[in-house]
Amino acid sequence: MTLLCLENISVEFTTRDGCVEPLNCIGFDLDDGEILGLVGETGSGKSVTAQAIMGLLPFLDGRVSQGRILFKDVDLLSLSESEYQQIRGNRISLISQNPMTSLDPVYRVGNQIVEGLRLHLNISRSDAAKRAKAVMTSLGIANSEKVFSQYPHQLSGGLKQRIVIAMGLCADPELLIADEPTTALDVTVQAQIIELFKKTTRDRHVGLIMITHDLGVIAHLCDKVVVMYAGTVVERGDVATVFKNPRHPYTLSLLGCIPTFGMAQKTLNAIPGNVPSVRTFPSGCRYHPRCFHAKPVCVKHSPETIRTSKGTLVKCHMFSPDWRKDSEKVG
Amino acid sequence: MRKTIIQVCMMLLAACIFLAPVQAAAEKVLYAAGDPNELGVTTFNPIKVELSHEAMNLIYDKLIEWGADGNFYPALIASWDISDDGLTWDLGLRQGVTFHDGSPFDAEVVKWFLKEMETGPSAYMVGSIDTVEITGPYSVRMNLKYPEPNMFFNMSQPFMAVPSMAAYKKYGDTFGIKQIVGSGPYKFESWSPGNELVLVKNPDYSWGPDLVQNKGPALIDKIVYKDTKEESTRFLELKTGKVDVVFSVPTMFISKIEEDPALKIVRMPGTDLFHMIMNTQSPPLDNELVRKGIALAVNQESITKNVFAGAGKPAYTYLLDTLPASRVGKENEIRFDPKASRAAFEEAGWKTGPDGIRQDKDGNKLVLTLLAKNESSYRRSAEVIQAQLAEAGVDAKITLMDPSSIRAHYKKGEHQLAVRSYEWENADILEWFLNSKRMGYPNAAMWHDNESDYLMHKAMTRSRTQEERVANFTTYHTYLLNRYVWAPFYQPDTVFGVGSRVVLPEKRMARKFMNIGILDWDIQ
Amino acid sequence: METHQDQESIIPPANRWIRRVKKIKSNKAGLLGAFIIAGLILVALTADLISPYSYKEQDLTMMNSPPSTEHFMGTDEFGRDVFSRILHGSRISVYVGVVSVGLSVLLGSLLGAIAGYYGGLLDRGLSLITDLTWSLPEILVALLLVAVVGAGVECVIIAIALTYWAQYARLIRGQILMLKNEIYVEATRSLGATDFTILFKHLFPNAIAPVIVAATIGIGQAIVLEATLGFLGMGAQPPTPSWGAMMSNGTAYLFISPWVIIFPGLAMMITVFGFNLFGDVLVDIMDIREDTLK
Amino acid sequence: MWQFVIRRLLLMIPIFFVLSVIIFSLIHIVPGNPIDNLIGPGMTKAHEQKLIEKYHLDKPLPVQYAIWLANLFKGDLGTSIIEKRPVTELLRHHLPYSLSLGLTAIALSFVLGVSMGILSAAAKDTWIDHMAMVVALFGVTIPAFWLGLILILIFAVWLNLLPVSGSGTLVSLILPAVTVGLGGAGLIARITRVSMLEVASKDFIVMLHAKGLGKKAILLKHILRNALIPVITILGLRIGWVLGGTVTVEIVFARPGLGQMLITGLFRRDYPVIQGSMLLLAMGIVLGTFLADVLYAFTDPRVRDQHQ
Repeated sequence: MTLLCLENISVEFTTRDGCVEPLNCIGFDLDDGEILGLVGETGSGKSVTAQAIMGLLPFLDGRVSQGRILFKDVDLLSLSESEYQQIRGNRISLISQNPMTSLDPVYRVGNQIVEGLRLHLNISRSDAAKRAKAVMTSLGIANSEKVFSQYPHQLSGGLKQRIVIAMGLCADPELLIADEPTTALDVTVQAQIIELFKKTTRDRHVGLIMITHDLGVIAHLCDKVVVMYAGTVVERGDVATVFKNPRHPYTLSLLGCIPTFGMAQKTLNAIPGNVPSVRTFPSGCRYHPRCFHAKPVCVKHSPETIRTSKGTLVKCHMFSPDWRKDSEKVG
Repeated sequence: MRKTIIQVCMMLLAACIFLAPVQAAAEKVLYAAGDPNELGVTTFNPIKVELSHEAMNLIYDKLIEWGADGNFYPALIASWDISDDGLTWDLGLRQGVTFHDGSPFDAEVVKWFLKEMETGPSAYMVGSIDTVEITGPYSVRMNLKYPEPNMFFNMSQPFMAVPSMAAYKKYGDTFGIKQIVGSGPYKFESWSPGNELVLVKNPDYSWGPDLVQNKGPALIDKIVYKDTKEESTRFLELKTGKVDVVFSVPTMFISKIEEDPALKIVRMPGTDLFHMIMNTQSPPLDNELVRKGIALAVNQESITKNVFAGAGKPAYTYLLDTLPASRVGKENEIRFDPKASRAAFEEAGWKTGPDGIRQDKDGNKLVLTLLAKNESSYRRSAEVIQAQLAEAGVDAKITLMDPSSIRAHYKKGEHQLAVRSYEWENADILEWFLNSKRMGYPNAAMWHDNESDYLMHKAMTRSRTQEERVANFTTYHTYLLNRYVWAPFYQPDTVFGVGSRVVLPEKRMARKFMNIGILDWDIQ
Repeated sequence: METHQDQESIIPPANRWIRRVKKIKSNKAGLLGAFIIAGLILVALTADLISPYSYKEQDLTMMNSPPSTEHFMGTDEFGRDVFSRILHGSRISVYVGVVSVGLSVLLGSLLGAIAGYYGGLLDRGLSLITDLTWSLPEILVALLLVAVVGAGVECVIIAIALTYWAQYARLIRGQILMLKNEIYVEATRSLGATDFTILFKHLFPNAIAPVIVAATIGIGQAIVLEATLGFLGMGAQPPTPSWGAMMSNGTAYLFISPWVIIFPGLAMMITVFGFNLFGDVLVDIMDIREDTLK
Repeated sequence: MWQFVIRRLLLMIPIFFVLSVIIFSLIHIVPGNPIDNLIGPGMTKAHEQKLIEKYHLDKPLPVQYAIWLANLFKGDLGTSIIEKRPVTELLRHHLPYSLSLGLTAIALSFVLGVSMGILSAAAKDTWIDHMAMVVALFGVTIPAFWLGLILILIFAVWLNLLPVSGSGTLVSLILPAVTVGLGGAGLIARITRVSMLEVASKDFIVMLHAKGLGKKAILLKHILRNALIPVITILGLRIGWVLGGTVTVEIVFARPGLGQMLITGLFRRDYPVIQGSMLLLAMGIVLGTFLADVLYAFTDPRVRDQHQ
């Protein structure tokens, strides 16, 4: 059953210097118990996607300007703020990018977990504490009693990350969004955490969106992958197919950057050129300035999303029937 | 239901109306906003006090009372007999007087008191006394070193009010601060400096002097002096009935009080004299003609009328016009005279320059400094005098300072002009301010003149009788006026604001507003 | 919330100054502040020309008359036109504000820079003085200093400068401390620059921005302090019209002619408001963190 | 933690000494002397000399300071030269007036300032925010004495609602406390707003939204709690600012507080009184800063741990 479905989502932010659109018509879907990897370089719109699903954009001066976000067939965008609050942290949880700054420094961590729990589950403080400690232990926090009553600054990065994950898992959500949950951690801990995610999603039958720029993690963990570039989805499909038959030039170069397929490595920046800033998105296909195959049509028109023979979806002119007619290349 | 509420309200109202006068009748309390000039009073010990407070006149009895008519009346001293040479004074004391602590007033106390006076700042008041003998339980004889007709004046001052000897010896340093024991119509109850002083009626008092109808005890049970410094606030408290009497109402509020039918204004002849001193040793003020030019350029009437709203009189001499020694004849008075002023400047060689400021033949401009205390009346006087002098071609630069800084300036002798005032009801003030032995301070005029000193000594120590003393002081005063050491300009009335509750006696014979006269006051 | 967007989009480093000018143009409060300051300076310069009456000529027949068509802010205790006196009073305010803050900035930033750069005993001495200044209300410090130095506008300026310098010293010291460890300082030193060049050519210009902001707001504070001293009777001597002295003289007439107090107070309030607005905007324009100013 | 408190307390001792030396020397540099205030008509030079000796004014300054300090250790701040009472007694008498005004004003400015700051931050960039900030800015810029006079004019004279001055009753505290408090409130409102906006932009706030917390809960429980930490620090640092403001206000409202005592003492050059009241004021401020530091340490667990 489809757990989450994004249809043609565009997002706008109002800043001092005018409006920007970090997401342009993206879409993907996810089933129960499925793990979806959201991959792309910094600035490609991964975190904004997470924020859009969580309904956090209004607090960040942003808004969804078009499209629908269906969560179990309910359009989240049509919910009122108080209805959304019922879902946030309860049925959909977010595990944030930076555990160092995700906790309120003046409250004990236990308190912060309990705060979320009691908000959604009608339970007493002591029950909530019990439950929080149990989750903490299950996440491999050895000394959960002690950690429970400590302040964030007293914990190591790994512990903090576990706390953040515990906060995400505590209320038994149906969908978990993990926004680069391992970037702040060292490699050994990363591996542990990834295993943890694998185990919990499987055990609890939770849908998971894993945001990362680490293709290794995706290959190891995910069922589906969505490749994003400059606010658009350039390619998506199940991991095995996409990774075996990458079609979009960007996906190709991403995969090409990995020396040995399957090993945990992250060296994404070997693609020539830079990720464009949200203020200076190129016309047409947003990847065209860095694309080896670019033609005038790529500069002028944004490509359609096309289903490939392998069942993946790709957004590139190369796969349109008109491609061959246009022989001119962009110098 | 509604009816009952109204009924209850009516009953409550009636109860209030009924109870209120009962309560008021229980105790008559007079609230007075004390004289702001007396706020700094530090002790109520007459022997140690430098600055007296109105309340001293109520707590203590004085040896002699001074009437509004200028005559001296028996008080603690019931009779006196002075020898022809003025050196032997036989004094008869009032009998039956007891202090608040129960100790009696007798010859013993007077002898001790006159001796003890020598230890305090007012020692000079008894400076002429050689010895004091007890000639009976209620009579003493004073033997003087030199004739001192001014002794009557001294004895009528609060500085020579008599404290209880027993209490004085018992309490030592705290007497006058924590314990205050006299024999007056009111007893000390409490004092919190900067806030209030509370006195209660002395029920045993029965020895009021001839100045009052009611010989005692007083009709008002309690007097509270409130220390309200801010003039506007004092006015407002009178208006709202928070105080019944305001001492020295600022001139700008007089008309406001007069407008209010519930309030009264009482004017008494003032005891202050405003004048501008000139440093007689600082060029060009060392030139008598320049001083004359300046003194005659000051328009006394304009200042009195405009700065002080006519609450007082222009001053043309250096003494209060209530003192006999102030009668020097019109020709010796210093009166605004622009023509004579111009003539004096011209004669001294100071001609009007192109910018309107006078200059001498070397082109030096007539620019002088003008010091004034940083308080409303001084500052305003200085500002108007500045404008008046500007018309006479003198550029006066005002500097406002606190009194301590001004005195420091005087001591250095670098000042030129200064607006000052003094409060003293005796001609001997001339000696205090113009004796060449006190250069700088208090002789801020830096006046050093042998003839002047000779006349001063004659007036101070060679006068056998009051009449002789007046004559001598008049001569001294006339001499000083013609040397133009000061420019006098204003003698304020003392103005009191009185609330509607206070019943004042028809006839007031006391020289001061409240004082011993309080015995005849009542509250409605 | 800027931080989040910046993660998504790295803004190209545009020319800082162009952005600053743009910012001030788009900031209405800043413009208002600038206008008030400009207006004040204009009034101070042309007071003689635009005043309807002389500020010192007395007219004792017109004492304490209420606002009217003739004197639209009324007259004072000597019948002088309050409006004309307020116009002239702006001179004292501007003069005292600018000169005293200028002096204290000069003294403070010099000592602060040296203390921050060299550290050691000088630095500790400076810290002590700053601590002490913090522990006395500035009005009392100024009051005591005026009593020592004497009366008059110049004395007040000296007293205010001496009261305020430590705060600028502290500010610039902190900046220098922060900057002196940066790499380019090491680089210039290795190129053989003297301490003097490093301090005054490289560090100082970079450290001065928050001081400029603090000084702008400080001018407002100095104007208030001058008025407060004037209220306590220390400052400009009559007949010079200083706003503080005008209000001080007016207190005696609070119930009779309140306009003598109300208008100079309003004038001062608007002035100080202007300096504060402008200072606030400067904080924004120069990208200074608020807490460096505290 | 206690070690930190004790260390900070000990640090106050040298500050006290340096302050006392500075105050002592400064007031003696001021021209004029207290004895002149005691001289009335007729007083002799000998009497003047006696007074000078009585108060040790003929001795060199360091000796005078030593005498003063020695007495201080005995708990004796000297005797007022003019008022003839022990300075400790005078302070006991004047202090309650200042303390009641100061504390009420600080409480008022805290409550008013913080609520204005919250309002302003919550409604950022709306007209409410602009209005609140304009009011706050006026609060900071209005000189206290002028505000006091205007309040008297409005409430006591025109409306005849509140007493002008006096010091005994609670009602008489309202106008002066509002006068002093408004200035402080403006300052605190500004700091609270900036601080709250800064906290609001932190990552963990977004996470709190993600947890499903309501706006109000986030604002009051998390943002405010974090934002108040710098507010408390600055409040402590600015305690002198508030107390300094009370000096002129005491004069305007004729309250016999420390400020009045100090100013009259200063005008009369009553050295022991100036020293006593100035030191008390200064130590009050040092103590305020100290309390703020301690409070800061208690409210921020990160700082608390640093001192552990």
